[in-house]
Amino acid sequence: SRRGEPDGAAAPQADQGAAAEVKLAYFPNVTHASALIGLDQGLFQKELGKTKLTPVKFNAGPEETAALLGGSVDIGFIGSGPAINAFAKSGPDTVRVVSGATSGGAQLVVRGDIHSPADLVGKTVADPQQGNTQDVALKKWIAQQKLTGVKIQNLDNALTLDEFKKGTIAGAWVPEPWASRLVLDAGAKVLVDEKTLWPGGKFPTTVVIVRTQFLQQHPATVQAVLRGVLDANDLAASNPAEAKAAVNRQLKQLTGKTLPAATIDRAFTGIQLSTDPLASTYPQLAKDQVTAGIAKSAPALDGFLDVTQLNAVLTKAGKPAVDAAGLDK
Amino acid sequence: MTAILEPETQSTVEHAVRLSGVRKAFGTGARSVVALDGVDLAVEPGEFVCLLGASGCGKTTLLNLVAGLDAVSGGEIELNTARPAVMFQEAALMPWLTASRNVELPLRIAGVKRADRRRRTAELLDLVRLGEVGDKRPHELSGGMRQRVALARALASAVHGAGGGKQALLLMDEPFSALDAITRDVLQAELLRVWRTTGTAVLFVTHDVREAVRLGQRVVLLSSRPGRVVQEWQVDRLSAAGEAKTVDEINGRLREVISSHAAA
Amino acid sequence: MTAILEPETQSTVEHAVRLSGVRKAFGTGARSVVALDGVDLAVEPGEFVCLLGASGCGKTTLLNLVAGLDAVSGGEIELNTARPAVMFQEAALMPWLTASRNVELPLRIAGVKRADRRRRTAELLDLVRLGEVGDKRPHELSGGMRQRVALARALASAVHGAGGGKQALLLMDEPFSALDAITRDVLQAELLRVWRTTGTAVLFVTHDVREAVRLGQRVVLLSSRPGRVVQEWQVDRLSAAGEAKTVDEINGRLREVISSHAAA
Amino acid sequence: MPPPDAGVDTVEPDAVAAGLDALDTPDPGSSRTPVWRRIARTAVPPLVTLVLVIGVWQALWALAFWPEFKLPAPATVGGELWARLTSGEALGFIWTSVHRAVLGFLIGVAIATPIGLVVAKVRFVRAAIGPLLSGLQSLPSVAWVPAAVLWFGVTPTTIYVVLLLGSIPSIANGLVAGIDQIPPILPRAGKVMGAGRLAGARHILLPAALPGYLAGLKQGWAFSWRSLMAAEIIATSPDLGTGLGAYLDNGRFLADMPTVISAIVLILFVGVGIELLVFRPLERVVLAARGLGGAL
Amino acid sequence: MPPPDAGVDTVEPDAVAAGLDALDTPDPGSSRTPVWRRIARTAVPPLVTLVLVIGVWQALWALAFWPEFKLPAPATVGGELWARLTSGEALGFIWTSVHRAVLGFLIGVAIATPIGLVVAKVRFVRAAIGPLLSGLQSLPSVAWVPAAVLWFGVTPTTIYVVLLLGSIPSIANGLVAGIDQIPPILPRAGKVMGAGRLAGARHILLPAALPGYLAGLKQGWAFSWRSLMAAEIIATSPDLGTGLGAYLDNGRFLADMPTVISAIVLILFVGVGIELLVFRPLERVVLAARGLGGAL
Ligand SMILES: Nc1ncnc2c1ncn2[C@@H]1O[C@H](COP(=O)(O)OP(=O)(O)OP(=O)(O)O)[C@@H](O)[C@H]1O
Ligand SMILES: Nc1ncnc2c1ncn2[C@@H]1O[C@H](COP(=O)(O)OP(=O)(O)OP(=O)(O)O)[C@@H](O)[C@H]1O
Ligand SMILES: [Mg+2]
Ligand SMILES: [Mg+2]
Repeated sequence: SRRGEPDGAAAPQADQGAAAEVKLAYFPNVTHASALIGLDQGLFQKELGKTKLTPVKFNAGPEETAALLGGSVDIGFIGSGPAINAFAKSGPDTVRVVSGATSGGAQLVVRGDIHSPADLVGKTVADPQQGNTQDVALKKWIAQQKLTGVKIQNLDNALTLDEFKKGTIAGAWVPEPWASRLVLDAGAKVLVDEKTLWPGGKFPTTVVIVRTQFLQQHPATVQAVLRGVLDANDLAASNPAEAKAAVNRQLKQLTGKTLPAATIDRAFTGIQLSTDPLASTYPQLAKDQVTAGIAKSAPALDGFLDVTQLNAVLTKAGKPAVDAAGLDK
Repeated sequence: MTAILEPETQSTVEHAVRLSGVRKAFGTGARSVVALDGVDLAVEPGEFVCLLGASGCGKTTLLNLVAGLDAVSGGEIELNTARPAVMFQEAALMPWLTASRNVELPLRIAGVKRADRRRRTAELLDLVRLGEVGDKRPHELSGGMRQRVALARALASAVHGAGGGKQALLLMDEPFSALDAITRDVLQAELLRVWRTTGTAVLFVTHDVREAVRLGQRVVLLSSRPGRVVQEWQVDRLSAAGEAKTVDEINGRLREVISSHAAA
Repeated sequence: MTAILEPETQSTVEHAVRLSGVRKAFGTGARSVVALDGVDLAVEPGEFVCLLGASGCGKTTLLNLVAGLDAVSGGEIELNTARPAVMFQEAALMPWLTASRNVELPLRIAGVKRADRRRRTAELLDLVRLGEVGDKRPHELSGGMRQRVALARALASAVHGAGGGKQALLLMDEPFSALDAITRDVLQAELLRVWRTTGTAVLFVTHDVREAVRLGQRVVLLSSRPGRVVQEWQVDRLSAAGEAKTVDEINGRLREVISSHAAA
Repeated sequence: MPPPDAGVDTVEPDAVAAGLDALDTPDPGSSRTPVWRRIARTAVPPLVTLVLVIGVWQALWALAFWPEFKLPAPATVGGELWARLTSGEALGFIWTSVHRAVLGFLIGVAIATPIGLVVAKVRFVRAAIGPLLSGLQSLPSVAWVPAAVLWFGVTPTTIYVVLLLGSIPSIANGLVAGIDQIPPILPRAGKVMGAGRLAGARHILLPAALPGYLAGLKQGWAFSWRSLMAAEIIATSPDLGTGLGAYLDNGRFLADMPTVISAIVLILFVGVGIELLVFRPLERVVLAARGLGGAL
Repeated sequence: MPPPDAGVDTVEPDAVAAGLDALDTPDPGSSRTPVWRRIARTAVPPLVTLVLVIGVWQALWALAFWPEFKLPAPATVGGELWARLTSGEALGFIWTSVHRAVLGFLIGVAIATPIGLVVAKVRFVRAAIGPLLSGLQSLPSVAWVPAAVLWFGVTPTTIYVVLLLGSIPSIANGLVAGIDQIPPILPRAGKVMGAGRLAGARHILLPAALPGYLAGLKQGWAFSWRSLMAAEIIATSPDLGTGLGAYLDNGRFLADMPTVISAIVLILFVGVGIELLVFRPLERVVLAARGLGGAL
């Protein structure tokens, strides 16, 4: 016997105009390039005007999910896997995805002596974490290839590089820039580029997620942030050198380290910065969670997307609107 | 626990303590030890009673029962005094407090004002001839010095424990066992002086028969296994010769009691 | 620490222990306490020496120095015996061991075989009249019982401590203070028997002048603040009258010594 | 000297004291009570706590103070737990973790005990590595995991290294504290009985320090267990099996509160179980033999 | 009864014992030594340890036993540390973490002390929540972080909640262990002096349990500090500032060993500093007042 849901969650909130402050979550990671470039160039702040921008750095998806669900951040750049997860746990009254950010940028890279998927049998392949985007992709791929006896090892990306050098793992399904580092620093070769597994070579890697309450109260602020994302993506397209430099500046500032030019160059060829959330891929991603054995049934995605604000921004910028593939209700 | 059957008017002749058929067993089953069984003993208000008995006969146990530190296994203890002041067989000083702080402790607990406390503590330390070592901790004192600190503390507690106009009671377990003959004489005299001025009832355990006869008004002898009162002697105001005779008599009786255990 | 200047042939008349000008101070600076100063004392092999002195005069300190538990601040201690066996003023029993295990401990440490150990332990417990409470722990024993367990342990240690054909030495600090008169008589007799059979030298601290005169061959009186030998009495083979006279004399001297402190 | 200020006797709120006394009145015939009553006396109070906690939780949930995904219903968590228990998975998690923790803890005890002895009794060693021990104790296990994984790979070695680095300083410090509190007369008695360093440690110091040492062991176990959880969370591999830490991390990763709370319940369950089955009885024996331990 | 087996006197390797004795010979005039000598005696042994550790490390590195990325040179780590120290960042990290840890620890002490007292002395409460306390102690902080972040957001509240959940059980358990070891004669003496529950706790139990309690506080501090690190690693936000935990996590995230080791060194430095500046002197005072603590 539970009392009715709290008012805040049930009834839509009134539009309160621009927010006084917006907390923006992101990772110091190449796949979050839009966020890094936007921050570096002050693109978000420019669009936000008086609204105070507070960037919040996370190192991993679960923490960011918890912070979103707990109301500590308002808008977040986040992997598509954790985004589905956060939504599946809480529902459209709590979080919604409002835009894409990055697509592509994950590869299965292997040792030189692996020439075909069958060679992986009996070997160990690493991926970043149980249940994350790459883990699901790897498990699904293994299932499709009907391979048995491939051991999957969850490792921090940084450790994957070391283990690969040591030779304890035969390959790894990792996002950028780690795929590039494995190839360039450790002599790995690409066995599967995840792009090739998706129609049109596009699948969502990073998306923009917003707390529903914030979205309803401050749609103007959300639009401002999305304009910032758009600007960042435009910059990356028009001046890739400056975009890469911006990413490296941010990495240096946040973690004290930069990526070598070769690595960042290769990483940038693997990813695509685009606000298209690639809505049509989500039902497949949800089903893959079942194939990969980390969910018992595919989570329902009704109301997962809300592209109203994105389309408003795109229209104003004279770009084609995106389709929500029916996931917006 | 007052005997409600006695008429109110008799309350002035009430006993300070009365033990009736007191029994105390430690442990249960096969390992059970009956320390006391069927002990009947009464102490009148203001009376000085000395308790004698072989080592291990239950004297300390009896004092603990009277002090309310242990519960009887049978029988009844009637206490018509304020909380008794106790001097344990061990010094039982608080190791983190200096000697004078130890003496002061019962006064602090009783809520006595600071200046008052300090004055009385100094007086009591002088009384046990330890005026100069008040700032030493127990581990820096000799065995006899510790015993004297414990004595001073018990006296502080005795003088302040009596509340609500009730009779005071002082329980002492071999208080002078670690002292040389001269210091002991002095402190015996002091104890008698305190006893006379305050009218406290005293229950005093000792192994020194001579001391018992000299100090007490009455000497009670306990048997062992189980402890029980075997004989009593009135020893108040005895002549020197009477004292010597009683000492011999008590010693003889003690020897009998102990050999009967050996035989049993 | 043997006196290398004496010719080898004299080694049979060597002292068991000799203290020359021994000084012991606790602490430093203003809080320093000089417990002993200029103590000269020798114990012959097989001799029974009783040590008397006011409470806090430094008797325990002296035994600790001889036992090697503390270091002298000055002077020298010459020890020509095996490791001395010590009976402390407190019982100092291991609280986690039963009474018989406590008695057995020095034998275990000395590496005595199990069956042997058990037999001797049982003998010693019987000797102190505690044969029945061997399986009790210290906290289940009365004060006097604990003292007797400590006595049994010290005897176990004395009898086995002597190694390499060396003289034995037994240091005892008020060993009978918590015992009733009868038990004390019995144990005094036992102690004398052990002393005579084993030829152990004994340094015995007590407050009971009568006991000192009865047991010892020599009685040594210490002054206090600082402790120093003030007088010695040869008390071996005295007549009853001689004993009584010596007791009175010692008591008188003790009183003098103590009052001279009070005056100082 | 008549009592002049006899009225100033009570300095504390009597009502509180009386209430506490009532709760605490010793049962005079405690050892004669039948077995079922003694079991009831041990089992009922924890059950009361359990019922209270679940009651408050259920009430909070029913008030809908927080949305379901923040605070799931007790029944939901119960369902998750039940599913894991009936499928036998829970037992697998517990076994994986507990056997590792126990093994590591025992190794830790074996290494830490001599270290503790030496630190406690040798002045120079104490000055040299005493502070380091305390420093190591306050170093979180997660700090070691990356280094250990680099050095030893994702292998059981890594897990044990992290666990030992967590438990050894704690156990050693417990022993040092226990030894520091030994009444000095006991080692002195040992010395005059002829006990040298080793015999003294064996016959006097270790048993005398046992109550404090046991407290240290308890904390050491807690550190072992926590370190193990940290290691399991960070270093996961099919070779290592799924322990409770990995189970917890799965819940955390999926932001799935029922799983997180189930894992917390299972970890607590192990912690409480070890306390009740191992440390409580040990403590009871050790303290009772010394005549200590009032409310045990 | 002449000594029959006097030869069986020595049961231990004498050489070892003699060596240890030499290290440990008490200095007879210890308190008359000049200040500089006493400082030297405290400072030199830890320095010896430090030099030894760095020496072994340098040797291992020079042997190129492991590749550079696994075991960086001491100089590399020194460089990283130096850069952080000179830029003032290191001080910032330390300050952020230490002030939180100290505040949280003090709150923990204030809450845990009454809990410990009640658990130790009230039989029912002990049976009801004693095992729970030990269970909570063995629950890793990382287990709480996700739940706490969900409930309280990435705020200082979360950090303090996690820290308190780590430190309270440990401090309370330390106090319980300390109270259990009090010689029963002392509370009895308090009782006959008229000390009721509160006065008894204040005048007898707490001071008597102090040595054990202090050991518990030390472990409690370790738990506080470790919990804080765990919280800082997971919950990062500009509102919270960058503490040592966040610094460590950055190194971990990048598998950058010099950063990881620098963070470990800084955390150790805080741990050792707190031990030397706070707990060691406290312990010395507490034990010396009781005539305890041989090698201190
Ligand atoms: N806590 C206890 N548990 C078990 N037995 C005990 C306990 N306390 C005392 N006893 C036993 O009770 C008996 C009486 O002990 P008690 O201490 O009262 O003797 P006592 O007359 O004071 O002896 P002493 O003159 O030696 O001090 C002894 O046999 C002792 O072993
Ligand atoms: N550890 C210590 N620190 C400081 N002073 C001490 C210490 N031990 C003993 N003393 C002091 O040394 C003096 C002698 O003490 P000691 O214990 O030797 O006396 P004693 O002759 O055995 O007395 P008693 O007959 O009372 O046992 C006393 O004044 C005492 O305060
Ligand atoms: Mg007694
Ligand atoms: Mg003495």
